[in-house]
Amino acid sequence: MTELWYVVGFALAGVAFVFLVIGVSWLITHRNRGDGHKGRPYESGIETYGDTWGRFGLSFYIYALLFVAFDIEVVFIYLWAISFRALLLDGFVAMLIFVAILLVGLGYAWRKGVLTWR
Amino acid sequence: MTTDARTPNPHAALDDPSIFIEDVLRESIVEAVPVGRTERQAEFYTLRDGEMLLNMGPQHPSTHGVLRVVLKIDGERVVDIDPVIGYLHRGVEKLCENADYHQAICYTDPLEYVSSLFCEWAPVMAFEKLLDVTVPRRAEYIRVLATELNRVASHALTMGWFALDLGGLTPVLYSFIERDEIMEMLTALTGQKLLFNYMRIGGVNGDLNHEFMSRLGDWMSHAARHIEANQGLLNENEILVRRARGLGVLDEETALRMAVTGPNLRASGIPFDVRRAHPYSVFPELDFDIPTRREGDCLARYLLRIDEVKQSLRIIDQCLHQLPDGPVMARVPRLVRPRPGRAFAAVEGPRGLYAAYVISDGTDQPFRMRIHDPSFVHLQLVGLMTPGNLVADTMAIMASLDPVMGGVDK
Amino acid sequence: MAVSDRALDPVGGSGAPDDARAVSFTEAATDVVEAIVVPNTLWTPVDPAAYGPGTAGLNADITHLREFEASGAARRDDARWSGALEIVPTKADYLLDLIRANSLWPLLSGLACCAIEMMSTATSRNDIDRWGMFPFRASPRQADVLIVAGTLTTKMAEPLLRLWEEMPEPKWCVAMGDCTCSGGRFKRSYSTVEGIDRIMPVDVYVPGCPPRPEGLIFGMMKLQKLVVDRRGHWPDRKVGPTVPAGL
Amino acid sequence: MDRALRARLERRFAERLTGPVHQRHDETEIRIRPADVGEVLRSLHDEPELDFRLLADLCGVDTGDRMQVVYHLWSATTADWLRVVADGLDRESPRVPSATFIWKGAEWMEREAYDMFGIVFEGNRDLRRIYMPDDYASFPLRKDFHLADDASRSPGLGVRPMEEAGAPVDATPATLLRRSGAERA
Repeated sequence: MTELWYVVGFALAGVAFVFLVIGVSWLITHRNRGDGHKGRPYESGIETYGDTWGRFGLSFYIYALLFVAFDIEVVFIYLWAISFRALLLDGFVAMLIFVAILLVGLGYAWRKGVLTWR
Repeated sequence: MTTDARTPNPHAALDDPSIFIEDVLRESIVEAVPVGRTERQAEFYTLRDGEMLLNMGPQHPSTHGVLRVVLKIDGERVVDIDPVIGYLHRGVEKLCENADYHQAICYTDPLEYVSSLFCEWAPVMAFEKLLDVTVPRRAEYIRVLATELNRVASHALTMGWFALDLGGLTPVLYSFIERDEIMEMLTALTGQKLLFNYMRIGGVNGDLNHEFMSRLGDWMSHAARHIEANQGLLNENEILVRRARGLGVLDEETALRMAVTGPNLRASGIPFDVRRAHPYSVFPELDFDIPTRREGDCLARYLLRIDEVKQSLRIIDQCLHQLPDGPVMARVPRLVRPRPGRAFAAVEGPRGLYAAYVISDGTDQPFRMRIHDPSFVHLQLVGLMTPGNLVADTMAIMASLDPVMGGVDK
Repeated sequence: MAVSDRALDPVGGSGAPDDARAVSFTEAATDVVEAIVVPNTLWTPVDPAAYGPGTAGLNADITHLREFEASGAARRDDARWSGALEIVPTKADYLLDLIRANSLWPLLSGLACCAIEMMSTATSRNDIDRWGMFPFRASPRQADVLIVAGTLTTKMAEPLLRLWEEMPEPKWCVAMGDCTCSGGRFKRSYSTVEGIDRIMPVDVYVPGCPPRPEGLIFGMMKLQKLVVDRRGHWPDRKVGPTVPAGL
Repeated sequence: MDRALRARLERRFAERLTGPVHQRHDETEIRIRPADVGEVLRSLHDEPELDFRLLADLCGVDTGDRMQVVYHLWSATTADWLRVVADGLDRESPRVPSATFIWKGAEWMEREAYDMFGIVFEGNRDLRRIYMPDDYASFPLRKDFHLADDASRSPGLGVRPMEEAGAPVDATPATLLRRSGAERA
């Protein structure tokens, strides 16, 4: 039963942390809005030319996909690294297989020429 | 061409709840792309679909000073580029027309502020031609010694900024150590840290002193070793070499057509160096060679500057050994009134041919003082070399051309 | 060194300069030096006709900070509630000033020769990272201090002003170099703004052409003292140009 | 002071020179009409015995009553700098053919001459202001554009202290012409 309290405690702490930080910063920061320029988009000091809500190329999307894939991999490795001492050899081999599979994915992407910017 | 964006925003301050945030921001996003008055402007500011105009504006980590570059980009690829300068235009030529001949040196000093001894030497040499003054040999040797030191300091900075623009943060610290040591040495000689104001019409301000000689001795002992260490840090660095090789290639014919001079020209294979092509001062007596490379890409320009530093060390060594005795200042009247006439004097600066063209009309103020700065001409190469590369490569190309905005904007 | 306008100092009276005494929080900073005003009889500003009639040589959209301060909209730095709770921001600022003073992040922007000296101040020989000022933030949204280093020209005045306004409060401005403080050796040119305090508020003036890194470091320490001595009195800071009258 | 260069120039451009070839120290100066700029520069650049391949500098000059455009060239065949002066542009609408068809690098130097003097270079693809903001009304380096406190308006009686208290003496047209008159025509 106590495990349940741990989970609830962690959830509450997470939510409280987020709102605490935003609340305190809203409480003590300045409300000086400045004149029209404060809200203007920053482009090294010059007005932006044309409409900056334009469409972006496909290659950005592919890069984002690759990044997400390998970022999630890092999350799993991180969890594994914490309990590495308890997992002994079989845990190590399991992680090697996991990483190998992902490297195959990277190799495929590399061979397909996705990494060179088009 | 004052667009409506110039008038202050008619809306009340942003916190007026009645205004929905999107409206104000959309209102402020300016549709007013500048109207194309000249042929080049019209061609640049017509956007095909998928293209976007991006400002790498006057305040940007990688533009060396206040250079603004308008990029027309399609995703990550740069389609076209239009450098906009003038953000540091201080009107030096007009000020020199209202200043005495001695004071004109003060105005030209902060032009190419990274190598300010060269910015003094060109006008001073032009005034000496107008006055037909012969500078004593000791002063000429001290001038060559001081300017070569300034060249080493300037090239050290260039190497640091080149690595910084390619992403390396620590080489800047190494290059500033080297540069600060030389600056302290030149401060001991001239009395000022960055804008030396050391050269006078007819010679130099003061003779060599012990403080300068001892610091020079210490520095010369470990200068070659430091350069080797800095090179080891950068030359074999795989990232820098792969990014810089083959980027922004400048062939011989285009370099001559674009009136390029200095390291950027010599990196394309043409051994034009004003010290050899049009010898001035005591350079005919000094023996040094002009390093040239054939590839003409960013890496060649970077490596060429390291070779030039080695040549400068050789020149400094020879100057110290052949330093004659004698006065350091010729007899020049306090009130300088040269004959009516014109004089053109060119000096080989760290960035190229730095020249001063002076017209005098017999009064004590120059009638017209024209300063030719090499970086001003080299910035046109950015518009030539960047289209087709990625956005990140524009920094590498601009860093390899190494513009100094004080000289570009005069 | 720190020529700050009378209006900046909430507590009047000019006590003895207290550099010798340790910084104590109890009594206000009273070493405000009377601004030395030299009436300008030598020259009119830049050729007035160049920027169109009636703008006294300065572009219309560089001087809008003066109108913005006159319009009073800048003064509304109040909290969303009133009464007892209103003291929260000022008391918080009172505490946070110490933290702000020791982590002043400058904006990565240099105009001319002083920028090289500013870089030299930031690198390892004389290092301002020792006082927490190192990360030169590239975007004004993350910067605290705007160190203006170099000659300000009329073409660059508008971008510089935009950068200044896009910086979040509390923000300070250090004018580094003679050209920035008062136009310097290019004062009589047709295209320079004679001193940035004609268009924006300046807290610390660092003279020198270029000022040695030690000079800039001394200026930044004066700024730290200014921040700590201000003790949270933010609402009445000047928003518009702080040029002494008559210059 | 390269006598051979002087002879070659006089032989090659006998009828196009509007004045004698001046030589002093290490500079040689020839003066041509603005209309001949394109043809003279082309022959200086292309002919092998002249071979002036490098354009060192291009600048505008306002001599009070007329305008000039000055080109400085370098060649391996001579030890001198060659200065080509396109003289006689009238002040109201100075026009001269552009040098960008030989040296594309002259584009920005011509833009600067246009920005500072108003000299229009026909054939330059991109002739707009380079230093001053686009809506700037006047051309700063012309002789009729005076700085706020213009010491040059006062006759150069000696080394005048720049910052003399009191109003500066206004430039009478006479002082302007006296200065330009002193300069060799």
